[in-house]
Amino acid sequence: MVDLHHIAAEQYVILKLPSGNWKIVELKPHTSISLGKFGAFQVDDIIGYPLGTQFEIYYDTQSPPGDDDPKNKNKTPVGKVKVMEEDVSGNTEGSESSSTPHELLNVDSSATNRNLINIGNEIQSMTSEQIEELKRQSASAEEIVVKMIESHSGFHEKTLHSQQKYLNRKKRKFAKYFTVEYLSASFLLQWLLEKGDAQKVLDISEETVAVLLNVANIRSEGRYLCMDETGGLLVYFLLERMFGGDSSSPHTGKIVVLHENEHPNLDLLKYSNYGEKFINDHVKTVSLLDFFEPPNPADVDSNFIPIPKEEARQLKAGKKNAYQRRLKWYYNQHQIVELSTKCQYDALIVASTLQLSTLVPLLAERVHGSRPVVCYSQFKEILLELTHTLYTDLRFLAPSISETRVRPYQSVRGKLHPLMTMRGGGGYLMWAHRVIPAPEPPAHEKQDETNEPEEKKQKVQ
Amino acid sequence: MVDLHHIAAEQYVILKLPSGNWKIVELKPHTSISLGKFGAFQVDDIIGYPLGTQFEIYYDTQSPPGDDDPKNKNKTPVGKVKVMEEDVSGNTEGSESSSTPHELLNVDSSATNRNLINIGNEIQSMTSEQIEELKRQSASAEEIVVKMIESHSGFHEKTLHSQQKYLNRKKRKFAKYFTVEYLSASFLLQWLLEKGDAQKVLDISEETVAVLLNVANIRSEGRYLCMDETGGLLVYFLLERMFGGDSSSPHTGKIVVLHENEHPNLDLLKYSNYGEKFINDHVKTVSLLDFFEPPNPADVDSNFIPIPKEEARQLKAGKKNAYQRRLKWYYNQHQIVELSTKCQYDALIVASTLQLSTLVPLLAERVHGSRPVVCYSQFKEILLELTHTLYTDLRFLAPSISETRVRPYQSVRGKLHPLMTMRGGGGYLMWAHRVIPAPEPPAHEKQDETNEPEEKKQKVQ
Amino acid sequence: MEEMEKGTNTSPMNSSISPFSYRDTIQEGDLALVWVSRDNIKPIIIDAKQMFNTRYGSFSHKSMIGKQYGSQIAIRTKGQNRFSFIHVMQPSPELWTLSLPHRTQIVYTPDSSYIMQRLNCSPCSTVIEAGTGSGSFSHAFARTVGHLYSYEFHSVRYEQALQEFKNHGLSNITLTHRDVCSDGFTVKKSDPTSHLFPEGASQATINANAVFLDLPAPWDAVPLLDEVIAKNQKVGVCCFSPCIEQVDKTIEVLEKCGWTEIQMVEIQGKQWESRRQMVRTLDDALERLRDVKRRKQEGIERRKQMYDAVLKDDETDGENSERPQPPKTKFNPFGKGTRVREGDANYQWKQVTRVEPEIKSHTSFLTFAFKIVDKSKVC
Amino acid sequence: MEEMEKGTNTSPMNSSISPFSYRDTIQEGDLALVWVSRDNIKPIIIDAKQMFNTRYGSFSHKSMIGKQYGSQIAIRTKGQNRFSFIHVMQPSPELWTLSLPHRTQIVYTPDSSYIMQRLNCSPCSTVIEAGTGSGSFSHAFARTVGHLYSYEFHSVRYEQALQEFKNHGLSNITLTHRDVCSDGFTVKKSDPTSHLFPEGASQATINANAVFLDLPAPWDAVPLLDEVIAKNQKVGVCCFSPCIEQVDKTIEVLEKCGWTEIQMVEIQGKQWESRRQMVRTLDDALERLRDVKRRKQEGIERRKQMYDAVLKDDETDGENSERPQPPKTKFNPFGKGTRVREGDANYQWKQVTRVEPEIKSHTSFLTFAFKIVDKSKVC
Repeated sequence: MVDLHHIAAEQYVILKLPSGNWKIVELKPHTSISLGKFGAFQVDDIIGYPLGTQFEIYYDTQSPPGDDDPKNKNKTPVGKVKVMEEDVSGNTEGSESSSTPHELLNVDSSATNRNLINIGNEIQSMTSEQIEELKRQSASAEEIVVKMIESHSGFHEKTLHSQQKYLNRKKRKFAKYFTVEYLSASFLLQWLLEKGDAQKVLDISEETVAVLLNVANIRSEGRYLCMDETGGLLVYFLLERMFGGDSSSPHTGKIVVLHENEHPNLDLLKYSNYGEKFINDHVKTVSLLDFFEPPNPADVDSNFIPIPKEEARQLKAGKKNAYQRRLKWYYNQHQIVELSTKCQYDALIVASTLQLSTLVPLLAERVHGSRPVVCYSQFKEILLELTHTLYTDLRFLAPSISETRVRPYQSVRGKLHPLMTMRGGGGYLMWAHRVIPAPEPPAHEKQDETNEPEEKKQKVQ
Repeated sequence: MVDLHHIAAEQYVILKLPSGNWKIVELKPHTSISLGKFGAFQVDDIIGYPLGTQFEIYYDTQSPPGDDDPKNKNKTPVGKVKVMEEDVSGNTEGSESSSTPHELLNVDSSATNRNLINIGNEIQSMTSEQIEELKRQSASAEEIVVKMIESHSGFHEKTLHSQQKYLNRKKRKFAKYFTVEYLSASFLLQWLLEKGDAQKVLDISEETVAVLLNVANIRSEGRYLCMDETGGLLVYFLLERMFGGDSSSPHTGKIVVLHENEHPNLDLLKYSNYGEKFINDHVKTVSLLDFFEPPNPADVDSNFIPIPKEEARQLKAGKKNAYQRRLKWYYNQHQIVELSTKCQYDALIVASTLQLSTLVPLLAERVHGSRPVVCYSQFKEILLELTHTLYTDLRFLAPSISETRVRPYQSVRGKLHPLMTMRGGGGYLMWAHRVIPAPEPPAHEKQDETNEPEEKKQKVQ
Repeated sequence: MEEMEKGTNTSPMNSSISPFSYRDTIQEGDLALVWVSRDNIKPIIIDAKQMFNTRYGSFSHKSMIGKQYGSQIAIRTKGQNRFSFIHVMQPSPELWTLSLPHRTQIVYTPDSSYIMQRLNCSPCSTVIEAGTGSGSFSHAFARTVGHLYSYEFHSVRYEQALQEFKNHGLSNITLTHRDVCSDGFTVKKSDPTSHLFPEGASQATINANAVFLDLPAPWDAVPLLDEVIAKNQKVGVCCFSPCIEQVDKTIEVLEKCGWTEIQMVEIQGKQWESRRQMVRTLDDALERLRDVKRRKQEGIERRKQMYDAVLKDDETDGENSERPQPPKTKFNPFGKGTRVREGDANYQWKQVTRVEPEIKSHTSFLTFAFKIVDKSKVC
Repeated sequence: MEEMEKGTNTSPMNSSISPFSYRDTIQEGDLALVWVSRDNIKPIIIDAKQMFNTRYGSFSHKSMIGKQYGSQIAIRTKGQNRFSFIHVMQPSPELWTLSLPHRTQIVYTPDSSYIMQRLNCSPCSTVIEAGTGSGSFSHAFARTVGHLYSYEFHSVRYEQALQEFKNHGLSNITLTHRDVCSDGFTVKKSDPTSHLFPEGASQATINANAVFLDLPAPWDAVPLLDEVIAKNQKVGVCCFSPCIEQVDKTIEVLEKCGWTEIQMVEIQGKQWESRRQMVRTLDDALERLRDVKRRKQEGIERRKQMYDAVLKDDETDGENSERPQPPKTKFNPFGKGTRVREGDANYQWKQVTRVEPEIKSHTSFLTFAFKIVDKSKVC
């Protein structure tokens, strides 16, 4: 098993910045990575530390960056890094450190904000030029903040709480540290949401996809039929749950992804650290048309017959290439036949904006009895239509719609409260089980109610 | 102004029982009211105390109820009442008293429920017969509970928290007290909900109707057009907000209630303490048909002409009666004309299961510019259809759907948390303003976009 | 209040009636709210000489006067010759709240509505509110209740609210400049207050039967309430606090001071947008793929023949052969690659609701409690 | 667990594979879940000699054997000759959770799912769970993670879970009888535990990278975690507590013990029912009123003539005249007075959703935190 817990070269990781923003980077050895105003660092300096480690960038003021090349003038100077022992991130999710920052220990504070109406930029008397100058002097975030407090005429009139908030805001603005995190599916989603790409992933939330993974009963050895209109995010969630990022995983699970366009869109998998071969082995893609109208195996065989390997190896370069293409086509056609007509799937998982009420009954035909059918939609109304369709179809047991929302708190002792605002949305799930209707048992005596629809019959029970 | 704050004879009040249940009673002087297992009391004994007072029922054991009539054998004996100075209700909304009940001060408790799996009836070794016997002995709730603790073999193995919960449960079961509350619209709703009548009031919640009253800008002097499919509950909410239960209110507001059946259903107003005349003055009812197809005033006048009062007074009994009926009809017809063609309303408030998208645009024609249109529905999907209809109608400004939910907490210090379960539902509101579209201003030069629908035009801004 | 700071004249001239009571026609001197968009509602005083300027054009007050409230005022912008309009609305407490700048600390309508209902507000109510803050909740109280005693400890905000309540004709508000936590609620003639004392009275008779405390430390104020609340009736209080620790301290002091039926709740208000999602059937999707396939078929056939030819003929180099590209698909049932307007009549749509992108997940905790100071019987 | 107490045999005979791994065909000795209704799901061990009895009829296990999981088994009840059926399902952790008695304290699926995701559970995870409780969450963990170390302090529950995990073939669970708050997490050979120690090992090498604490006092357990969590990687913990005061104490100790990124969240899960509401148009309502009116008209006319006659003729007594009742309306577009089944094809319906009548408004607060014990570099 590969080491999944330490920062490695050639890996994609996600960096958490003091601003609370996220940045995905590929760790190319012997290069540097710039975090803009938060500094820049050498990739080699962080390799080998545990994923999740927080680093501070510092600059050795004695030795200024020796590069006088004018075209590098606006480039962020590359600093050194040191591991931070204490977390100072004060992340945007509300886990700000609750102890009084030491910068405040010598500052008066008011019991209320009583004499303060408008805490605006006009009170802070340092100009942005002065601050820029300080930054150019490579002062630490702390130094800058202390200077700012000194020059902030209204500061002592703020409450201790306001002062802390102000400080944390400013610190985040000037601090030079970053955390290197494993690029989990959840972090990838968070990165997309913060980029404003919610619509590209159908507004799905971590909590909703979490429930999806559990009710779909995802296991390392399962074979799943999937539609993914989130650009591969959903498939990445499945892969992570099945294999935990381990390209050497011995597990045999497979995901068959159906796509409505000529080519599948699983672009986000490029950030995954699974090898190409691993993905090819575990993720198969088939167009909806091929799935519903697969090639006739006889037609395929009549079109092309593989020649013995020995023979193939001896073909000339041009001919060999053409042969390989035809051979690939041949295997691909047979694989389509296999996946679309012979496989029974362990779950159907749909995140698509195609009309679900026309799509799902057909796809579910390939799902094994007792296995879950789970559909995601951004809109409850879509799933409402779907469930009404499934109610009248005896192959679906108890379709139901669920909504799951996480409510994060400002998790600071003495100041506990739910966050004042949070992202709306997150979508809904439809969960049902594929079942196999029994033939109508013979009546002891003919009665009318035998023709009642399923919906009614279930209510009897 | 009448005294609205004290318990008065002939009044409807709502009683809160130790079980957390509610009971509406009319306070007929010189009668008694039975609360079943919680005892019975004389109405006269509670008259004059402030509404909101909690009374304990006690029995003078020296003088047993002197009634030996066998048919009264199962009747609850009428006790005496005393005002309780401290609230012990421990209501179901989570405001259980947090101090350790004194019954527990001498009882061992376990730090955890570790050795306790099944706290069932088998541990409590008093039989229900023994308990009944105690009750017959008119022991106080406290006495019964103390006896039960003594006989509860597993009691000391419970945690203090479990013990308190157990005690409160038992106390509520045997205590004999009640609170006399003013029958506010909110309490009336709560009573209906606890009776299981949620569907009769369209599943509306207190918080939703609260928002309705505010966004509809209900004022004491307003004239409101209303559809009420909640049996009069909504109208009662309006009356309470406008007049505060004061039948002598000088305010001039009126509610015009449209009904889809031959007769209006405002049955719940029977519990209100407004006089009949007051209700007749402030609540008018008109059938939808009369509203949309009112009588022709000329036709009414051609059918009947009132004679001078002097003359009418001298009619013979039978004739006078017939005349009065005709006169009532005459005034009623003219009132219908007035209400359906001449009035401009200060708000339209609809709680109806008629298709809102066909109903609201027509009713809103009678609403004054800049006044709110507020519709309640149990289902968001109904309001969704409605808003899409209103979007394309230039007479409605910014239709929007809101959802309001209250989340009550177990409000006990040291054990604060949201209640584990609560009623779902509560409905949704559509809020828009009636506006008056301007004629298209003359174009400086003809352009296509002048014919864009409102929806598009609004998006431009 | 924000608007006033910018120097605009917002003193209505028709001060005899409140601009918040029902009025029908837009008149010179009226306070009106101009609705530009949901997020842009501006108060103006109607002045025949003034213009209301937006980035979509200028609207003369003259064109508003005499029209009914709620009227749409439309112009064509000179530059682009576009149809542009506003609506002139009569203020209500809820519209006024919407018109306040977003960064103002306000009690939002779902909370204020529930508080008013839970405290059973009506013309028979006398209410205490501390602090006044932006004055937005004061407007809602003033509409409904008999009298409102509002307290503000911040002197600048006090002055602003004093002026605003006067301009808005809210004559049933007594506003007092006071730190109620230290100085209590009693209003004396010598205090900085708007109260109109009757002849000979040196202090106001408050007798409040509903109390709303929006204070950082309500526990300091609760013990001081007994002096001013009605004695012989049930009085309700609501404390509005953002943090749970405040709730804990509040419950503690409420219990100590003999308040009962203590219950804390949260209000969760959501706004839903009505939208449409395109109905994209499986059949259309399949037909589209078939169309693509048909158009590719020709190319594939050609390629296949080419490869077959290569395999037969040792001399040809397969790599250099031309690989013709298939023509693009013409069957486009979902309008891919074009900009489709939501609701476009050429497509089928399903009506859906979407919650606002950012929801107010927490405003404050609301702690309610009730008390009857004197439970004696009246005759 | 409840079912077992009743003495039913729930030891599956095919113990070589877990009944929770994918299986296709119902076989003798299998553990299966019989779905009677959403609220009535019962575990059974397939035994050709047994019957499954419901109040709707008896179903022979024999009729199940050989069929695919998910099969509907249908009978006609002899008494009423009604069509009656059940579904035979293969257990999954989520179905198993649904089958547990409602009064059991369980971590529900919305919570357990989020916790697993937030702790990034996968086959590469080693998880600590304390306490085991009903074992429902253990099933979900066992499905997903590499190894689960579960701790239960209550001896009866420990024995029950031990048997259940064995019956369910959950071989990747180490269950230990332990009060972790006082005795920590280390598992020794001498402990009451299901752990299979390798040759020569006297204590288990845990190295957990995810921890779930469902304990009344997690603050006692947190300081004891360092011994058993993985040292050189990021480890996550989730504490599950119903009361906010517990959260406060938990945060305090997490900070003290060097855990970072502390965040508390709540999960709110709702189930929606799909329903239909009758579409009742205004036109139909008006037509119905017109119909009533027409039918009354005749009566009114007659009455009017009567009164007119009375007014003209001094002798007649209006009171005693007969007042004919109009016939009932025939136009009944909404089926008033009849029992209309929801969805009846004779009426128009609008699809609507309704939330379950009672929602789980609170389960527990979830406090997450993370820690890297040893941040040194590896080569």
